[in-house]
Amino acid sequence: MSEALTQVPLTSYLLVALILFSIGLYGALTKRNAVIVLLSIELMLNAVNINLVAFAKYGLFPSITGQIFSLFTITVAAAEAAVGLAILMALYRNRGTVNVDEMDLMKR
Amino acid sequence: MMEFDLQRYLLTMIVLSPLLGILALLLTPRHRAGTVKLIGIVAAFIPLLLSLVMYVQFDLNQEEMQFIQQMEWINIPIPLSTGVGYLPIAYEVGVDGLSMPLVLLASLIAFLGAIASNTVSKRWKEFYIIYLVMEIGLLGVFMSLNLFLFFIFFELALIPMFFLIAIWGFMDREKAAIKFLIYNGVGSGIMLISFILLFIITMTLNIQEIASQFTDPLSQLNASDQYTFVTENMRMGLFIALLIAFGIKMPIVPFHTWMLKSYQESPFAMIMISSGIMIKMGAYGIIRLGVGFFPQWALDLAPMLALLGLINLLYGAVLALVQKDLKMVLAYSSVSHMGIVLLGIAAMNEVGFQGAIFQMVSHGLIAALLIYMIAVIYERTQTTTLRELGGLAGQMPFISGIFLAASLASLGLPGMSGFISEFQSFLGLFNSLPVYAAIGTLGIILTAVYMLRATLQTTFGPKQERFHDVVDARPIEVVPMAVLLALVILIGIHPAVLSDVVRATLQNLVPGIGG
Amino acid sequence: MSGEMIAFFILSLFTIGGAVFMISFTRVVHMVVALAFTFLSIAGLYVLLEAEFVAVTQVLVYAGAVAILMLFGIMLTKHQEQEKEEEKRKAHKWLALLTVAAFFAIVFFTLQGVTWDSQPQSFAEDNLLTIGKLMFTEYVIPFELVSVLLLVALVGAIIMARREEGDR
Amino acid sequence: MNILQWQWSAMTPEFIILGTATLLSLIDLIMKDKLDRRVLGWLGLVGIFIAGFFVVRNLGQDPVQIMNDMFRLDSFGTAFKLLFLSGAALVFFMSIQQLDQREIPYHGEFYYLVLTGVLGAMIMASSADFITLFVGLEVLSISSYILVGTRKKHIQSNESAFKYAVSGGIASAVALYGMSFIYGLTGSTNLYMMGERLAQAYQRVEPFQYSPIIYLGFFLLFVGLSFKIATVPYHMWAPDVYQGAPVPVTAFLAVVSKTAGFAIIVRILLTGFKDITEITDDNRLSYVLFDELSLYIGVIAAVTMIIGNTLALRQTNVKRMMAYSSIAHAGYLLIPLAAFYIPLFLQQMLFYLLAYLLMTLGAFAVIMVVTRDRGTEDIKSFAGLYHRAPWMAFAMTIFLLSLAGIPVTAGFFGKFYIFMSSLAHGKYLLAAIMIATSIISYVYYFAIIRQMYMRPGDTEAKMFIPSTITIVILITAVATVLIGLFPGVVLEFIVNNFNYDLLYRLQ
Amino acid sequence: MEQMLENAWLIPLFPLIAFIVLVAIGKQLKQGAAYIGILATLASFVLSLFTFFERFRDGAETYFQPVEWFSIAGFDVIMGYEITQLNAMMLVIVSLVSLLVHIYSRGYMDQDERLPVFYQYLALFTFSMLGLVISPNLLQLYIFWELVGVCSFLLVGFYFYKPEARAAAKKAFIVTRIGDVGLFIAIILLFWWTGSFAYNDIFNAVENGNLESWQITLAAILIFIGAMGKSGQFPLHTWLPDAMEGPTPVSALIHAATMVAAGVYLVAATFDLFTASETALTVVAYVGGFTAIFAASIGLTQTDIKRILAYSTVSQLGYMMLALGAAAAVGYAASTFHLMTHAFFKALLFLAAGSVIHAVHTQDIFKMGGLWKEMKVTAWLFLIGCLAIAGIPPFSGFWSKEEILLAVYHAERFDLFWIAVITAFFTAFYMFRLFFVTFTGETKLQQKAHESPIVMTGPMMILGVLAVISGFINTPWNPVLSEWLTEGMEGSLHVEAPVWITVVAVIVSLAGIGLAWMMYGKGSLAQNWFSARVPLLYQLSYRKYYIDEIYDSVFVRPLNGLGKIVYLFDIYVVDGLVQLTARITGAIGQLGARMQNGQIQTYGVVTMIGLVLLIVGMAVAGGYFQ
Repeated sequence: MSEALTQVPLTSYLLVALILFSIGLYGALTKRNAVIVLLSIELMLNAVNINLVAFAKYGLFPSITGQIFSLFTITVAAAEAAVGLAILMALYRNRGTVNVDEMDLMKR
Repeated sequence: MMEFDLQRYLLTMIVLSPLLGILALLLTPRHRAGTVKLIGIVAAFIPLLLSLVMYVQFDLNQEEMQFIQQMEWINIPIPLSTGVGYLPIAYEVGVDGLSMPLVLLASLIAFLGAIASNTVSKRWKEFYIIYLVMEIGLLGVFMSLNLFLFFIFFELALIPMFFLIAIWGFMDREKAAIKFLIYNGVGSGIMLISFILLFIITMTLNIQEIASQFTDPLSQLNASDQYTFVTENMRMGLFIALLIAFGIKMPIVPFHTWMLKSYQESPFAMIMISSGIMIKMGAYGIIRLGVGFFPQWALDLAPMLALLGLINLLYGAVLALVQKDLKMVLAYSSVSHMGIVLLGIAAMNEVGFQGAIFQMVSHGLIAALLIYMIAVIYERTQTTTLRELGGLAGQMPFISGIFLAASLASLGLPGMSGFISEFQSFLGLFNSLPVYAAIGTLGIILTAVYMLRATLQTTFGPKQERFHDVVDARPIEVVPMAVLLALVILIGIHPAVLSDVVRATLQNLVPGIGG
Repeated sequence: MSGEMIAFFILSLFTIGGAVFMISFTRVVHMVVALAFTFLSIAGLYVLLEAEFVAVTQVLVYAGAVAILMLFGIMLTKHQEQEKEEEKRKAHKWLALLTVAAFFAIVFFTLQGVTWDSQPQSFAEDNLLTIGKLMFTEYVIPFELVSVLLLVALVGAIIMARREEGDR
Repeated sequence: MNILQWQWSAMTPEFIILGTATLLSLIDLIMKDKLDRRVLGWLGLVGIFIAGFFVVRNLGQDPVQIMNDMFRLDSFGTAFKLLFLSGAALVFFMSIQQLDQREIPYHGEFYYLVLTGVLGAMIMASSADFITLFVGLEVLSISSYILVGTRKKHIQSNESAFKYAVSGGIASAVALYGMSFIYGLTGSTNLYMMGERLAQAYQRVEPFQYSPIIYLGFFLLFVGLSFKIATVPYHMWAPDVYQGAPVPVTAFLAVVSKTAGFAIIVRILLTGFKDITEITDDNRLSYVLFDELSLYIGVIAAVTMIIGNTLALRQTNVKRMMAYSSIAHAGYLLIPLAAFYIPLFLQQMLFYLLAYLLMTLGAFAVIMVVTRDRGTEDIKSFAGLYHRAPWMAFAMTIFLLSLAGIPVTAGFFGKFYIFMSSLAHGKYLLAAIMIATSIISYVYYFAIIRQMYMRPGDTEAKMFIPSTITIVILITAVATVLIGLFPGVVLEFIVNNFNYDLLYRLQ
Repeated sequence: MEQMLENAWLIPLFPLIAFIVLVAIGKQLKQGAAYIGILATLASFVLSLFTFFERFRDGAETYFQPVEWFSIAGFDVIMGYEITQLNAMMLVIVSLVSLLVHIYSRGYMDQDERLPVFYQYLALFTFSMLGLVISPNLLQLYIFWELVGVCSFLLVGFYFYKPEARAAAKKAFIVTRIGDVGLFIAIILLFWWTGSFAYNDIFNAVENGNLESWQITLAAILIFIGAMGKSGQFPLHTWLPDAMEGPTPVSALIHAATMVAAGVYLVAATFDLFTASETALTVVAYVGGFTAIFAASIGLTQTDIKRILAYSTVSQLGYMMLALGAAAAVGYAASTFHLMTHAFFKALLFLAAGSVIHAVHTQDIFKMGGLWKEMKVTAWLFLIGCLAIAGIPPFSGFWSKEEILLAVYHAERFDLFWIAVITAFFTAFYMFRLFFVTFTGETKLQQKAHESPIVMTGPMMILGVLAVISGFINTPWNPVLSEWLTEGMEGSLHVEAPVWITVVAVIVSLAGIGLAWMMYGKGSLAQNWFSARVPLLYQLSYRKYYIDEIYDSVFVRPLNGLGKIVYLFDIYVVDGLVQLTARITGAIGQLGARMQNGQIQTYGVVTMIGLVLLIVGMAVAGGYFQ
């Protein structure tokens, strides 16, 4: 039990990650500004990274693989963000808006 | 040696012979309407000719399938404990006394339908190509010995029908075609479900093998281990599923509404095909597959079948009584007449089955004739509404005479095929379910009432000025009328042409019922 | 209570706080700044978890590149400063909130119900070295693939964002 | 082990595709802007064919793995690679003569992005490591985002690209979140290791009961990946994106991308989760997790089929209709997973995917010609097609019949086969829904047929059909019918060449 | 001469050949078509005569020639022909009357351009009727039974352009078909009970007691229902008067002499079955009796010459049924005897009436009058017919009617006896009412009527002779016919009956004639003497007891109403359910489409809801996350 006081329990990291993920998800689902939506997705990916890194240390089978995985995730997330933003640029140029809720030319 | 080969390949030749016509049509320039139509008609004649050869060569005393041809087709890999095994789906065709008359009927009606389509006024090249594709399906259904093949031929008949209705029909044709398609799609779907279940249970798709597995108490179902558990409920479920699947096609009330719409909107030749052959595919399916696989359940559910038959018979008749349109009268009349087929099946004895088969053939001929007559009348008067018709006997005595003869045949006048089949169906049913049969006889009266109402309204009555200049039958039109009426009368006065064919097979079929 | 605990507590607070601010701010630039703060705090958490290299990368990529990129994005696009609320949007927001809350609850209770039976491993020594070795041996295929991915992203970003002739 | 000791030749097809993509991008850079980019397409095609050649050469080879299953050459992957490459080749054929300079300003990029997409898909099919699989997925995704948006001047194209990117981002995050939990339980990203350790974790009892985490991880992962195959609940982006994307890209998404989604899902399920087993009372090996999950996958499949087919009924835009149709087909394809039965599974799925590839690409090829000619994507653009291009209309009819599952077509037998397995497993309801929705689908497929044959068009002029498109239509139509007639040949090929070697870890 | 019986199948063959020839080339022959029909019928008649004499004089055995027809499920259906006493006699009657009508029609139908068609139908009818008569089994009988029905239908509707003819034809067919169904059921039941359709097998089964009594009764009554339809017995009589829309020769042949007698013939032919069931016989007797008096009472007030004769026919057929049912073997003999005499005098009456109509072009007797002078021959012959039917000695009707009365009295069915007597009175009255109104008094016609040509009067004269003399074949002191007919039958033919019966019968008839004379001949009694006093009864009789109206409102309208209701059901419920299914499918699509609002964030929310639902479902079903 005393260990528990000196060492941050895994669940705490997981909860932080969960909260971040949920906030990110909420942001991605509600924010009107497309840039913020992209950012929210980044937040979700960050939550995943916290999970991975925490598991790398405290998981059932700790290994450094988790850290490596998180590095790949970061890279990919960055690339995705860049491409997302580029697409948003193109859209903005044609449409003049970055509001997500105005993007409903195609529906039903 | 030659003989042997013919025996073996005859059915395949019949079923594929429309392809010749299709090829010829593809090579014919579109604008030459006369040539195109001629090729179409000739192409439809070839299967008829070959079917006649089949009729002549048919061995009356053989109980088993004849003209069998089997060919490997698809092997479905399945896992076995020893490795990969294959379930064969074979190309298997053959006919017996039950299917042979229907093959003949199909080729005949298809040929006459091709003649009746002579009046097609647009896109005749496509018409005949699609028509011939459909004929392949129609012929194949009756001769396939494999459920998979059966299903494919079934669909091969339905899809072209969709096009034929939707392109060459009357005003509301597309809706009618879609309704036709969806309804029959549902039927096919249920059919597919039951086929596959049968396949899973018996591990074969061969109709005879399935039948023997289900009916022969000595044979164990050789299904793989997981699926041996075939409860009685499952058998009943399968029987009812088959009944519904084919009931939609047949049609059994309340699945009949597709037929009304397609009667109203289809070109006449298509109604000929539809009521002459297609709805017989349903009845054939019920006998061959429903009763053939589950004779015990068919026997147990015979009262239900009889009840369905009665409903069909009386419901159709009562409705035919109040229709304002000649075509609708015929539509409901078909519903009513198929009820007699059901009654014959419900009798569950040799007589009843013979009655049902007779009724299938007989109604095929009579309905085709009646519709052809309506087509001929419509071509002259441009209407099928009863109120607008009347007094046609004056201007066209010949057509009216044949029309009258056809409707008399339809209402079961002795000397024509309708009587023989009705009599046998009722004869059979009176033995097993006399009360149902007694109620059913009401149908005989009602049939007379509505047929005469419609026919007399059309042909009798004061002459009308509008129809002053209509002409009587043309020579080409006489052919279908004469052929059909002659056959109706032939079966009526010499039923042995059909009963001899059916006899051996029925003797084989009925012991399976075990009672 | 150990120092690690305290550090974790503070860092989580910053992390979550930044995220919450991001959600609740109305000015877009503020949002980005709040998020950058979160990213930095996360890097702190990584340090706590003995993942120094990941922490460094986090700072460089997220707090650096991504945040700046997004700022550029915001600068380059005209946007309404205020988020206007419409009735429809409101309903949508509530529904989204409810859904996210339900999701949160489920995962939360799942995690709460689990006791982790683990032997923590220390990566404090040679963290970078281990990662580097693995990267170029076992993970060389995904590593190279990531380069393809970056190339694609590069090309894509260029052709999507490039100003064409005739653009406004 | 030295890095060079691995049998890198197993990756030859991937290298070729990568090399071709790089080559194309370089040539594109060097080439003058004014020059015709078609040559790039032909070059790409050559690359695809060479890669295809090497994939075919790999047929029947023993499985090979590189670096602890980072890359796995097994027959499962080979099968999917054949599908990807043939899909990509047909997409190339479709595009070469039909790309409109104004619409897609970047031909060169189009070609090599398709190639990188294929590369990602190939990696997704032939790796047994989460990280590699994930990176492969992202390569495909990002290539697709850009491809969707290549009609830069086209608002709908921009919009659908953005929607696609955002949806894809969320999906990736969700899937990764699920992966992270699974990683937490197993400490490895290797699927085989994962499988073993998950099985152990599953067996653990209170207070160390980890099965909830397994389920949580599984569902997160599955929903995240279902984005790629566009099934419920992650299907809603598909109509919007398919509608906005240029036709070849739509075809690419509908075929290659979706097939890749199935590849990754099946691989993860079959290697990562298959070890969770127990011995039942009657001494049989039971895949506990699959048995439990099959219900949920069945529900997903059922809802997908219903949603896809009923919504398609209302569509007037052909591409959108095809999007819903592809959703419905994804539902059909999930049934083998729901009625999970290992020995039959691969045949069913591969056969149906092949049939789906042929009929969908064929249909899109026709749609491409027609919508381009009429300048509208409305279903009315098909009016009178029969009079303008009878053979094309006929081919389209074949594709539609196949999509609707009517004999004698590949689509019919594919459905028949899947249907058979679902009934064999007592999934009667699922089978019934499959049949019912198939019948619903008749209505909208036949709506196009009605337009083609029964409605007069505005014009009777002969339609110009580029020769490459003719090739596509011809190949797909003939193959659809031939495979429908002789499915046994294909099945035999599948049985002989593809097996379940993905199940076993290589030493 | 044995060959004659063996070759009896030739008898119906000639008319069949005539029919086929007429169908083939009738149109080209024009009016010459008649001669083919006449020749064929003549041949049949001659052969019938030979057959009859062979049977009658040489006492040949019943001859039966079986022919296999087809097999129903292993059972071979036998067709063939059989010559018994009864059908030997019927052959002669049918072919004779048919021949005479054929000849007569040549004159009557001369102006009609569809004469070949008419002769086609006549030939077909003759064939069918002869076939019916020589059938050795019920199934074959039923086949010809229906064929004669169709011929009747065709001939009634010969003037197809007249709406009344159309309605009458339809009615004739449908009403008789109701009866036919009874016969149809009877045949089938008997087949299953006895294993055969043949009369002999059935009779043997009855005799051997193989059948329960209820089975016999049921079968007999069902057969009788068939007979009721054909013979116009109440309540299936309504078609017969309407059938008078057909050409008059047809009425003479079909609706007086032959086809309508087929019902009586059927009961007589299956008489062994009836005698085994008291109940069935009683039913036959009472239905017959009621029909006799009922139809006669309607005949009293009708004004259409052919309808009066039609009701008279119905009444006389009832008489025959009464005799069959009431008095066993004696009744059988009397009934068949009356069948024969009736065939002659009723055919005569119809032909004579036809001659009148031919001359005056109206059928309303009150528009005629005073024809005696203009149409001497016809008038005389008509008078003979009237006297015969009224039962005035020595005309044929007297002998047969007396035979019936005696038989009924002998059987101690006194109620039926008095009914028969009253009917005799009615008959005498309305026949002579008809005669007096038509032939005596002042003419009410505009133009002068001419006597018919010899081709028409010739046949009438032959029938006239027969109407006079045919009774002598079976006088009480020398019942040649009866004895011959009942040869081998059980029951004594010896009837001890008081003489007063004969006297009463004659007096009653004379009274009827007298009353008619007073009212319509001399005029000493006002014509509306009755109608003024009992207007209700008069109206009832005049309107035929409103039977048609009752049928219309009890059967026809409800059936149509039912049809319309069921049609609505079909459209709105049966098809409605189908439409509903389609709607529901559409509604699901609609619902899905509403979610598909183009908002990417909505999509995300839906996805997450799906995810949550999946996990919750797992949790609930799998019991996790407690």
